[in-house]
Amino acid sequence: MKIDRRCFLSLAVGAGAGIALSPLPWKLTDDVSIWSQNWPWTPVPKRGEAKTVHSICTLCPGGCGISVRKIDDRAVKIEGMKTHPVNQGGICALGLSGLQLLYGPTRVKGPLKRVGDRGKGQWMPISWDQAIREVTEKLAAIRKAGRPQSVAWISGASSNTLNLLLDRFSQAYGTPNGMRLPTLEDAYALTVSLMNGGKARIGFDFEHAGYVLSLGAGLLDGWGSPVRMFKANAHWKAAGVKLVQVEPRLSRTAAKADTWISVNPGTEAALALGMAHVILTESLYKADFVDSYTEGLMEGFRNIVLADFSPEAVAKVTGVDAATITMLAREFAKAKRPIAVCGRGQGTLPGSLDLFIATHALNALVGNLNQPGGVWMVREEIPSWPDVQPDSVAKAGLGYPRLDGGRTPAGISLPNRFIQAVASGKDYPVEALLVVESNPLYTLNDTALVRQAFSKIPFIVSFSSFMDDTAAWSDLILPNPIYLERADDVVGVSGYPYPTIALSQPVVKPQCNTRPVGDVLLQIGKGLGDSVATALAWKDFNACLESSLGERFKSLKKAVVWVDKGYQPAAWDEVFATERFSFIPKGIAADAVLKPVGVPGDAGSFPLTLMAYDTMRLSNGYIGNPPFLTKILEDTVLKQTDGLVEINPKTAKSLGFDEGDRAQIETPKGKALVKVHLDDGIMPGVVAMPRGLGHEAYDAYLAGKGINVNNLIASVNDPVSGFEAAWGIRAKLSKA
Amino acid sequence: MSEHEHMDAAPHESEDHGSGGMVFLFFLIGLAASLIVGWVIFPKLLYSQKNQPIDFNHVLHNGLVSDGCASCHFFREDGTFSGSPTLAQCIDCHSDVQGESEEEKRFVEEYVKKGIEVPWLIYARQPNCVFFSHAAHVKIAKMECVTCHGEMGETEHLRPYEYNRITGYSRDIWGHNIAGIKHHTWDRMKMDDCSECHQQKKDMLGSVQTQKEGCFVCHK
Amino acid sequence: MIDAALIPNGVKRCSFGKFLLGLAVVGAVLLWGVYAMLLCWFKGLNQTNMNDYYGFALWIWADLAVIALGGGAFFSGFLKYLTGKDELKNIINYAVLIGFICYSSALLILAIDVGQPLRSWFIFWHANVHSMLTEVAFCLSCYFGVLTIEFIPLILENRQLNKISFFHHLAHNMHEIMAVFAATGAFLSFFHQGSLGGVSGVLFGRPFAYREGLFIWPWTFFLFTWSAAAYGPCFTLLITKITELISGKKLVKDNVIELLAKISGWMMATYIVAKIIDTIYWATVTAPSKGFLVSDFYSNNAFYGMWILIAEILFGGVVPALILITPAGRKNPKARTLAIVLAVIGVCINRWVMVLQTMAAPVMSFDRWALYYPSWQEVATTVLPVAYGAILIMICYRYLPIFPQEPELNPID
Amino acid sequence: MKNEHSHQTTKKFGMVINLDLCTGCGSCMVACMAENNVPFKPDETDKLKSITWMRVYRLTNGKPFPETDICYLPRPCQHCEGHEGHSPCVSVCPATATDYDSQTGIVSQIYTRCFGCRYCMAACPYHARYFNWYDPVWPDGMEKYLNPNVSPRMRGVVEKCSFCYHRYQAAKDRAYVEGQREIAEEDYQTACTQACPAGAITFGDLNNPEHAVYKLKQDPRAFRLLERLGTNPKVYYISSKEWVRKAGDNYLPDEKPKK
Repeated sequence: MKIDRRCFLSLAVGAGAGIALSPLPWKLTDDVSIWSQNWPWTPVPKRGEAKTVHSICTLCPGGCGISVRKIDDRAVKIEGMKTHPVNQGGICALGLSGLQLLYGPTRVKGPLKRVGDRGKGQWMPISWDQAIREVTEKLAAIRKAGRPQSVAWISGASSNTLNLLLDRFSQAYGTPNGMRLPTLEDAYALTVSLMNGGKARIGFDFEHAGYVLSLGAGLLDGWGSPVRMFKANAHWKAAGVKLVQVEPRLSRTAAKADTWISVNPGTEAALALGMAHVILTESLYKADFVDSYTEGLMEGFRNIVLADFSPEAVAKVTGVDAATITMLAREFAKAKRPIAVCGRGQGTLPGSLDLFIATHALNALVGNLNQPGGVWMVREEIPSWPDVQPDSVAKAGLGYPRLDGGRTPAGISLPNRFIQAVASGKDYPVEALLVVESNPLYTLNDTALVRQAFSKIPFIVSFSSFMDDTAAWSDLILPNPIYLERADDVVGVSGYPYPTIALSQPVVKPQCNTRPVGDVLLQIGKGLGDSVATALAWKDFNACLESSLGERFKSLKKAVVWVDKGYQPAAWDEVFATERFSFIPKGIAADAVLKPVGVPGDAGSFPLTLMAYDTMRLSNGYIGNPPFLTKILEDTVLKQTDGLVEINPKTAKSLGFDEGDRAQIETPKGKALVKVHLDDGIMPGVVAMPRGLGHEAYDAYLAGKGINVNNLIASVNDPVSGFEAAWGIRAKLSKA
Repeated sequence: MSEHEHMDAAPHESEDHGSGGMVFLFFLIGLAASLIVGWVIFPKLLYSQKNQPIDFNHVLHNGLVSDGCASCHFFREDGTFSGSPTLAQCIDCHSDVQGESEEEKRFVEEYVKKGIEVPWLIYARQPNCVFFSHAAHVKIAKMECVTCHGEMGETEHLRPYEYNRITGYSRDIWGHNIAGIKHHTWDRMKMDDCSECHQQKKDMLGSVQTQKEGCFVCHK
Repeated sequence: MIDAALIPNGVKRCSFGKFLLGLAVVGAVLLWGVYAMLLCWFKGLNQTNMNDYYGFALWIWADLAVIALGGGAFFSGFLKYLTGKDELKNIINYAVLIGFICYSSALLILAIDVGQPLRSWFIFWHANVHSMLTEVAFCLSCYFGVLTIEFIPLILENRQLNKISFFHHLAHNMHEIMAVFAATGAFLSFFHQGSLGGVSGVLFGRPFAYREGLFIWPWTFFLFTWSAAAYGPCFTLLITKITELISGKKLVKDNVIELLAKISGWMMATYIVAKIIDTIYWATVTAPSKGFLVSDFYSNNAFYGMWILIAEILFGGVVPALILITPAGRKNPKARTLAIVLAVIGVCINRWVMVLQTMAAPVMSFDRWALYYPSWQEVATTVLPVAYGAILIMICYRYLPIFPQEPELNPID
Repeated sequence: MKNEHSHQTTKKFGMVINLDLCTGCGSCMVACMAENNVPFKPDETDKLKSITWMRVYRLTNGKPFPETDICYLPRPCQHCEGHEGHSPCVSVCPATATDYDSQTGIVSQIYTRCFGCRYCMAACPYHARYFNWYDPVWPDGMEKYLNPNVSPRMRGVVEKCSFCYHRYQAAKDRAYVEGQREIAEEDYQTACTQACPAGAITFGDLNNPEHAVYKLKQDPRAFRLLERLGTNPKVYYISSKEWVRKAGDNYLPDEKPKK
């Protein structure tokens, strides 16, 4: 008996047999595959009790109601609030992405103090006490030195009460330089006060209109209250209401319109006046309104229109043939309840006054003001606060003219002129700037100039919730909770004809170490003492809200929104009896008010025209584009980190460009590397880039993607209103 | 499959006989050893144990509540099942220490007072890919809790929670018998055990591929 | 030579050092492939250039191609054992070896190609009988088993192993029943070669690939089997030729080569006729019924032009077939080799087109052509089997009596 | 499970999308991603590697400026019925990871069964199926918003639109505790339908005359994508533009679409 090779062989065979007969290999195979089904690095959402919290979305002026689905204390989904009259359950892509802002990586987790040079991104976390102390001491010092006017603030806040509080603060502190970023709302408010007379918000009764003429307004690209506009459009399609879009580019609005009038860029006003010409000569205008409630028609308006805006003349300017203009004019004038509307793209910038005057004049000609299915004057009545009693220092400060030349304190702000003034260093210097819910370093035209102005301001405080371009350039960040974590009131909905007051309230507890701007402002006020402390004597911002909303405050906490659906705009003889409707605003030379704003740059060295356009898939304001929105951007707009510029194939061919070619776009304001995208939907000779890309700050999901078109566009002041009136700039495209 | 077969090259049979027994013995040794490894040692290695954060006496509580299991494990209004209770439910009675049980004392001090939810280990927790509707089974099919959860209500202590080291599954899913043999309906809760029942819903077998119920009925 | 004892009787081999050097060179390529393979397994398929339009790409093509080329094994086996073409005994060992390499490679590539290799056994456990891929998986693995069984006796022929009586007899007995395996192999091959054709043929959502057919089997099912039988032997001949060139020896007598070439030629001729009929029917009946002109599939893109169809059918089918069925053609070594090379390219193009052009051609009228190029990881993992095959051939050629005629053709004086 | 749901009628859930109303705003895409835990990467500009169960295509009539016209077309999974439930993708899946449920008409995808062979993607002419080329990664903290009713997918498997089946499950559970068996039309709506600000999407049971989709699908302007392939989809489109309806399928130069 000896142990040989074969013994070990059989030992192995036995072992093999035994293993095969045991669960080991089979269970193991199964378990390993189950492991691959439950990889520990793939997250498993926690289960829990579901509930829904209603609030208001304040990411844009749309004022939609939202219903946030929660699992225990996590918000898991934002949906449109079914019972909200404005959006009726619908919701836009940005609103849906809100939770990515809430839980996103760009949040500023707590108060930060800059160390190292500006914009270098080196920060030191500090306590709230220190943060507030530093601001208070700075402001106190400036005030003590008797230069309160050298403190300025820029606010993009949608919260009515917060803006009132800011105004109140500047009055009590003594600075005329409070700045709210103006939009088409302000341009329209000005138009209304100039033509209708009186102070009012403009509202469009689109749901009852019979014909809609949009002069460059991106009605379906985010204009006004986007979801409401989508619903209105759906209604138009069902009711056979005609939508005419006047625009050089086949925007989504143009694509959905029944007629797309491709007009030369910047000549929409001319087209409107050309139509007015036809309406006047063919006396298609609404006589009973025009004759009895208007003035200045015969004199100024008619003369100019008849003299300079014959269809033929307008055809030359606009590139739209005279016949079409005449046809449009007749259609418009003969239609039931026609509405003419303007405000380029989303109307995030106010734009030139002539277009607003011309557009509003059309509405007046057909007498569709304060009529069902027309253009309304709307007012929200809210209790006013007792006046501020400025002390001597404040009085002195308020005595100074505003740097932007605008009216003090709360009238119209002209940040474009403010920036120009600060940059030029004329007038008096700005020693401190408070930036509230806005990103001027990104959203204002000619960002280079903005940067230059900012570099002259020694102390910049940002209240941003995110590390945005401006926050990254500031000295101190006092992060505000975002709209889902705080209470705010929203008074009025952009373009909505019914008085609306809504209360946005916290749906989750704050995710970061943040404090509402309002609270911080009140604390600073207390710290400053004097008339500031007395003027800002509320215990916290909620108390402010309560005092500015009055008894509505409680009911809104439950209902979220109050809408006066029964609202009737004032009748003609109420509005225009004493102060009549004026086609040409009093005290302004007729030719001046109807003169189009030119486009900077000479056609010789810059043969093309660059236009910035707005899209629902790009948030272009204070809110940076969330990952979901960037994900659904077409690859014809953004490819890797390259921004694409839209160009007509004809033009591209003449310049020797093919789809996707690299190019350098140059304007009088700067140059940038881009790729070209050939698109038949854009007028030859025009190139377009979207607003909302090219951020320098934010996170890996947004930073450094594409080009900020505002870098390339010059700031142009409207000669009459002083508003930012730039709609484009001359440009050239060269191989790169 | 080469064709040229040189039989002559064949070597002679090995001379030494009798080692056949030896060979067989070695075979048996190998067989026995590996069987032990596979059936005894492997399961020990595969599963690990955890104790519940707090012991719990189902019998005791069952005696005090009116509505049996449903008093603490109830349906929410939206049709979802609440599962194991949260502090909110316990707090009514246990805001302060009731009896002299050490465990209860610990519960009140470490969880109730601090307001921390008890991280119960769920024996019957199905993996995340499974959608299980308690409503469909309890309300519609009128099934007893026991059918799947066993005699949980009869226990005075919580048994240790066993889980698979590789998959992280509770052992109750594969069953405590390593061979997966089951004597009661609740011994095992793998997919086949569910389909045993689901197979009987003749008019619900909609899946064109499997002639069973649609996969989405139980999967998410 | 240190390994002299292992080298078969009556043949001469290069020095062991030279052999090792060769192994090292090919081994380096192999390691490169293994590295890429590990990348794909651990980092996932994002290592490839595949995308949602190219769910199937280089790898699936490689699979289809090697299996078609490996078809030489089953078909030669079929010819020798079932139709009694006895001369083929002189090349069948090599055919089996090549087949074994091709099929093991295919399985390896599949294991890399799936997104969840650890679950790939679901294809057997949760098999869906409607899926062509299920059929492929089953027949493929079964036939691979058969090939292994056919391959074992060959290994046992090694001089040392053969001294062990157990192995000796095992080998001997296996030879006795080899016909059974050959038959099984032929049967299985018919189905998996066919089902591989079915894989794209059944895609009724993809008019470029879709073919009508017989019962559940689209015409591509039969075309693939036929083409594998036709082109497989050519690959065997090609590799034999290459081996002869490298070893600098004549290893198989011309009559054997010519016989296989002739059979392959006639198979090819019949296949290409069928293929042409199929193409015409598809172009004039099937595709138009879905709203497509055949030109839609060959235009408006940078790569897939009519040329590829011509290359496949004319130069990859008609020409080699004509050369091989004419005695003059197949007897002329140059012409024969040309035909063989063309044929191998031809069948590869066919498999390429059936996989990748199917993915590339848009179906929705508003969709666009999607072109793709493989990432280096894909290339490396595709080269991996080639290197592995080369190494296996080197070892087998050195230590096993693969070519029965070698001693006779190359006597050692 | 003992008692038979004999009264249960088989459903056939489907969609009708009115392209005249769709503005291409992208709400449906985002609503879907937010509802179904669809991951995102820092760079999503490679649209061939970007998971969007719902994808909005941009169709153009190919005419030069200013005759150019565009139309946006949202494309969820079409939940093809094919011939007797043999939809293109379902019939090819080797591991039965996807199936056609004749009870609901929904094509399911079971991520834990799928082993990532991608044959179904090759089979789908609509490109409605997406492969997880990467591990899904949410920036730190963002996994908080994940929906527990939908299981996140792991790398290496195929995923696609499920018609928000989990919402159907939830609706049934709610009905069950209320002692109901059947659910109402509004109780089960997909995330995209609910979100669409234009109200362009209508969802419901195509078999049920009470449901809006039942009437809408009979609209003379209604069509389905690639009907000629025999995929027999359950998503209908409505467009008053002839060129759009023609773009919905393939036609030989001399052919005209029926509608």
